[in-house]
Formats: sequence, structure tokens, C-alpha cells
Amino acid sequence: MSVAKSFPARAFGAVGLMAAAMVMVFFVAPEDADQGISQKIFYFHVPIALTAYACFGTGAWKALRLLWTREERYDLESYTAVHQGTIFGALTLITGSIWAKASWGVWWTWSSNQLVLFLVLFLFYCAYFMLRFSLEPGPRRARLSAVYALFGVALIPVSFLAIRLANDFIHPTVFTRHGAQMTHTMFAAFCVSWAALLALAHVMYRIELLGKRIDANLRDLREALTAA
Amino acid sequence: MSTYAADVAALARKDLRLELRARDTLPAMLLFVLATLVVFHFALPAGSGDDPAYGLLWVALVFTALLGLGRAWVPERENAALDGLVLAPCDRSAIWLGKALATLAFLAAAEVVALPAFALFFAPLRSTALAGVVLADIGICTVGSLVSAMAASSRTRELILPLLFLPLAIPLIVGGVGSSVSPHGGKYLLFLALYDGVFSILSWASFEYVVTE
Amino acid sequence: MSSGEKYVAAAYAVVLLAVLVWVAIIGAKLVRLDRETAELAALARRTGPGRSSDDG
Amino acid sequence: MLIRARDVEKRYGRAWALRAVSFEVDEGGCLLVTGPNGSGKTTLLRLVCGLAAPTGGVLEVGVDRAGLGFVGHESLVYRDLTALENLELYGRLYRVPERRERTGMLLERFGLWDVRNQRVSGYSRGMTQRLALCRALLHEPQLVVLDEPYTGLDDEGAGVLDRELEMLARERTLVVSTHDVGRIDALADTRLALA
Repeated sequence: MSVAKSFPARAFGAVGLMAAAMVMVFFVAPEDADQGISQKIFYFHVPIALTAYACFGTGAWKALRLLWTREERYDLESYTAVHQGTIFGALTLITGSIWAKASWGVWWTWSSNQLVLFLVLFLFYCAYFMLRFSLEPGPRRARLSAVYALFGVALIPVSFLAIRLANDFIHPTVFTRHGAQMTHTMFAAFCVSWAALLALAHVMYRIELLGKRIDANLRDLREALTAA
Repeated sequence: MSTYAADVAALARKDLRLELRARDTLPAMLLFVLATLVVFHFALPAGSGDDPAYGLLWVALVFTALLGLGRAWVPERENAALDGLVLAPCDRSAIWLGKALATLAFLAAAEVVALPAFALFFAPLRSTALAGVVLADIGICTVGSLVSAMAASSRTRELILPLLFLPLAIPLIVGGVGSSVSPHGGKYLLFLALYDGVFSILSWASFEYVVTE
Repeated sequence: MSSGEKYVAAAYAVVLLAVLVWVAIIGAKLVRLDRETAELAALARRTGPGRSSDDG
Repeated sequence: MLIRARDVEKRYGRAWALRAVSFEVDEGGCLLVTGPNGSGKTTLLRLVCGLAAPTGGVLEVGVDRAGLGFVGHESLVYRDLTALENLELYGRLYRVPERRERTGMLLERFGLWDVRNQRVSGYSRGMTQRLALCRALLHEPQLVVLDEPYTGLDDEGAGVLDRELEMLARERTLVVSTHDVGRIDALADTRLALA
């Protein structure tokens, strides 16, 4: 199908974008005034988080399609997208804690709303996989995973709001995020690295999906042959 | 609309009748919440003030609800009664709403004992806190009934229910604790109402896909 | 390298490492798939073109 | 034509539950499904009832949930409720007019009237099966699906079921699966043997 043909193009596109992002981040974008070099982590940490949101969103969208059209293929696509989202979510947590160590000297801080949100989402989507592995393969598993993926995407805004509210009474240290005031070139570097990470996620998603489809086809082939 | 409400009422009544007859879920929830509060007393270091106590109240409420939710679909599993309900021409979401209301009744009954006991053991509960409890209960029972139906059709029922439910309960705990502790508690009540709205509609719409193929 | 630079390097290294681990996992899957396809190919040859599976 | 099936399949991931089955059942007809255990009889009947969806082929059932009665291996009634309470609940859900009279008549017919206020948990296998029959016939369904209805029935129950099936076969459409073909063979006008 057309996608398979254009896959190498997308893969090379991703590599190209990643290279461009590296150049932009380390050579073009100026060093941040007060944060210094450690601000460079920001160019990966935040795009990875945004890419994770995109993966969870895709997973929920595929889940919705599954519930509407009952087509089995959406189950695999939703599962793979959620799996990608979890990988990028874990990376967000790791790079986030490295950034916290670089900026405030602690490996974990409850005052960074986004970091805490990813901790909650990470717990949620690990439960998604636990649910999936405790169900027999078949339409029931596909539907339950789809419904749970929909709850996940609804949870993102709600728990972000909750965490913001929680900051008021847990320890109301007001933490000023400087994300917004970026110079022009910094912002360009941010956008390029975000595009690069989105492309990387897409390529990984397609590869993993192909692997799962080959598995399914092989299973049918084995059945057809052994049934002879 | 009236037949939908009548279906929901009949299903909820069935659960209350089953509970009055079996008398296993409610007593267990009552004793559990009291025992948890006493354990928390010993868990809290002396003179640790009221705020941690309110936090622990919400932990006790959520886990008591989990106890009730774990039992929610047990009657439907015996003799595959759930298939009987799914085969009936009524709207499948009525099955969920009936179960959510019954679970809400059990949770409320447990809280009628737990909240005065908390006020006695730890600290008084102001009106916003009580409103927070009511709103959070709605969220717990609506989302919990759906999630426990999911857990019921998996192999590891009691094991997976807390894993599925707790991440979804985190916003409820934040709203609940906020409504009991924070000076401007109204904000948290609004947030709890938002949560109830969003997740009740989502549960109502997706329950059909949890019980059918 | 100042401590700041070490952390930046660590962050980007972690991402690279994650992708490499993922590639290794996909590699392991490919090895398994390769073995399975080889088995099936052998099985298909044994049943032979004449007695194909569908008219069995 | 009430039910039409063309190459209906059902697969759960790796395991095949039902392979390419085709049949047709006319209004008022009676389909007899036979085959050893594990041949997919139960799966086929669950597909006809809509409790499961086929993964392949086409299955058209010309009756909605309100016109369908199902008796399965499980009785689908609440153990801790009495016969009366179970039928009262299902009567409510199936919107059965004058529920009380209908329930009384059915309980009488199936010899459960004197145990109507006893919990189902105290019933014998045969009594539970008869209550399941009452539940399935409560709303006078157009299509009645019975999955090995004679299993666990005592002689008295089997006799009652024989008479009941004869009456049903005249007015309703039946789909029955069974091991001992002898009892129902006379009623069946179409047969389906699953391998």
C-alpha cells in the first residue's frame, strides 16, 4: 500500500530532521542567560512530552475508530500508539528529572506540573498494559483496551488541572517556568526538534506496527499450513 | 425516559435486595473504614496537625470504595446473570447506572459511620468537606462501576481493579483533600463537579462496549 | 566539562540509548520472525504443491 | 426467512471457535444443531443471540432483543433472589404487560409455584433449568434459542420440556442444540451438524 512505499522516505525524513535539530540546538541557539548550558535539555524534554501526548491522542483516536467500525486492525494500531506514548512518557520523566537535577539540584520535584502529570499518566498507561495482558485475545480485549485508552486521554487535561490545584495546598512554592520567553532562534530550534521527535515517533510506530502485523499474518499462515 | 429510569431503579433495587440478603459487602466496608482510621491514628506521629489527617481520610474513603467495587459485579458473574441483563432490550447503560447507584448507596452508608468517627478521632469536617465527599463519591461510583466491570471480565479480577482505578481516582483525591483543607474550597468543589460531569458521560457512553462483543 | 554540560550530555544520551534499546528489541523480534518463517516455509514444502492446504 | 447465515466464523485470537457455517431458518421453523463437545454449538447459539459478534461471514437475525429468548448452559438468574424476584426483574426489563399474571402462569406450568419464594441457591439443577425456561419465555419471544436444554433435567423436567417444545415448535421459531438427538428430532425441519 502507499504508506509502505513512502516509509523509507519518512525514515530518512526523520533522520534528517533529527540531524537538523542537533545542529540547531547545539550550534545555532544561543546559550540561555540565567540557566546556562543546562537549558539545552529543554529542547528535548518538552518536545518529547508533547510527542507523548500526540501518541496517547492517536491511541485514543484509533480506539474510537475501533469502537465505531469494529475493524480489528484499529486494535493493533491503538495498542502500538499507546505503547509509543508510554516509551516517550518514560523518556519525559527521565529527561525531566535530569533537568531538575541540573536546574535545582534535585532528581525529583513535585512543583513541576508537567513532570507530575507524566508520573500519573505513566501509572495509568502501565495499568492499560496490565489490563491488556490479563484478557484473552479477541474482540472483548480490543474493546476494553479501547475504552480504557479513551479514559486515558480524558484523564490528561483533568489531572493536569488537578495537579495545578494540588500545588496550592501541598507546598505552594510558586515556580516560575521560563518556557515562554525564548529568543527567535531558540524557538526555531524548539520547533525543529519537536518536528524531529514527532517524525521519530511516527517511524518507530510504523516499524512496531509492521512487526505486530507480521506476527498476526504468520499466525494465520501457520494455522492454514498445520490445518492441512 | 421513564422506562429508562424504571429500569435503573429496578436494577439498583435488585442490588440493594441482594446486599440486604447476603449482608457481606456493607458490613465489610464499615469495619474496613473504621479499622483503617484507627490504623491511621497510630500511623500519624503525635502532634502532626490536622492536614495529614484529612489526607488520610481520603485514602481511607478511596480504599473502602475499592473494597465495595471489587464486590460490585460478583452477583452478575454467578449463573452468568450479566448475559441475562445484556440480552434484555433495555439500554445497556442502565445496567451501569443501576450498579453505580447501588454502590453509591453502600459507600454513603459506610461514610455515615466513617465521617463522624473521623471527626471524633481526628478533626472536625466543615461543610465544604462534606460537599466534597458527596461529589467525590459520585465520581468514584460512576468511574468505579465501569472499571470494575472491566476488571470482572479479566483473569486477575481483584488484582487489577486497584491498578485500573487508582490513577483515575487521583484527581478525586486532590479535589477531596482540597475541599476539606484549602481556604477557598469552592474551587475544588467546582473541579470535582467537572470531573463527575466528564467521566460520568464517558462511562455512560462506553459501558455498552465493556459488556458486549 | 562543567556539571551543566554533563547533565545535557546525559539527557541526550538517555534518549539515544532508549532508541537503541528499542531497536535491539525490534531486532530480537525480527530474529524470531525469521526463524518462524523458515519453519513455515519448510512445512509448506513438506505438504507439497499437489496437496495444498485448502482442499485438505 | 428469520435467520440467514453465510460462512459465519468466530475466532478468539489464535483459537478457532467456529469455522465457516451456513444455514437458513424460516419463520416458525426449527433448527437442530448437533455435534460433539467443542464443535462450536454454544458459540453459534451465542452468535445468533447477539451475545457475540462473528469475526467473518454474514449472519442476519430478523428479530431484536425483545423478541428473543435464550436458555444456555448457565441459568442467567440471580442465585440469592427468589424465582418470583428474578422473574419480576426480567419482566420489568422486558416490559412484559401484566407481569404478575404472566409470571404466575409460567411458574405454575413449570411446577415452580410452590417454591416461588425460595432463593434460587436452594434449587436443584432441574428446578434452576426450569426457571431459566420461565425467564426465556416470559416475554413470549418470537425466536427461542436453547443450548442443550435437557442437560441436568430430571425425568419430570424433561417431560415438561418435551411438551413445552412441542407447543413452542408450532407457534415460534426454535434453534436447539443437543447431544441426544432422539428427543427433538421429530420437531426439527432443518438440521446442522457441526464437526
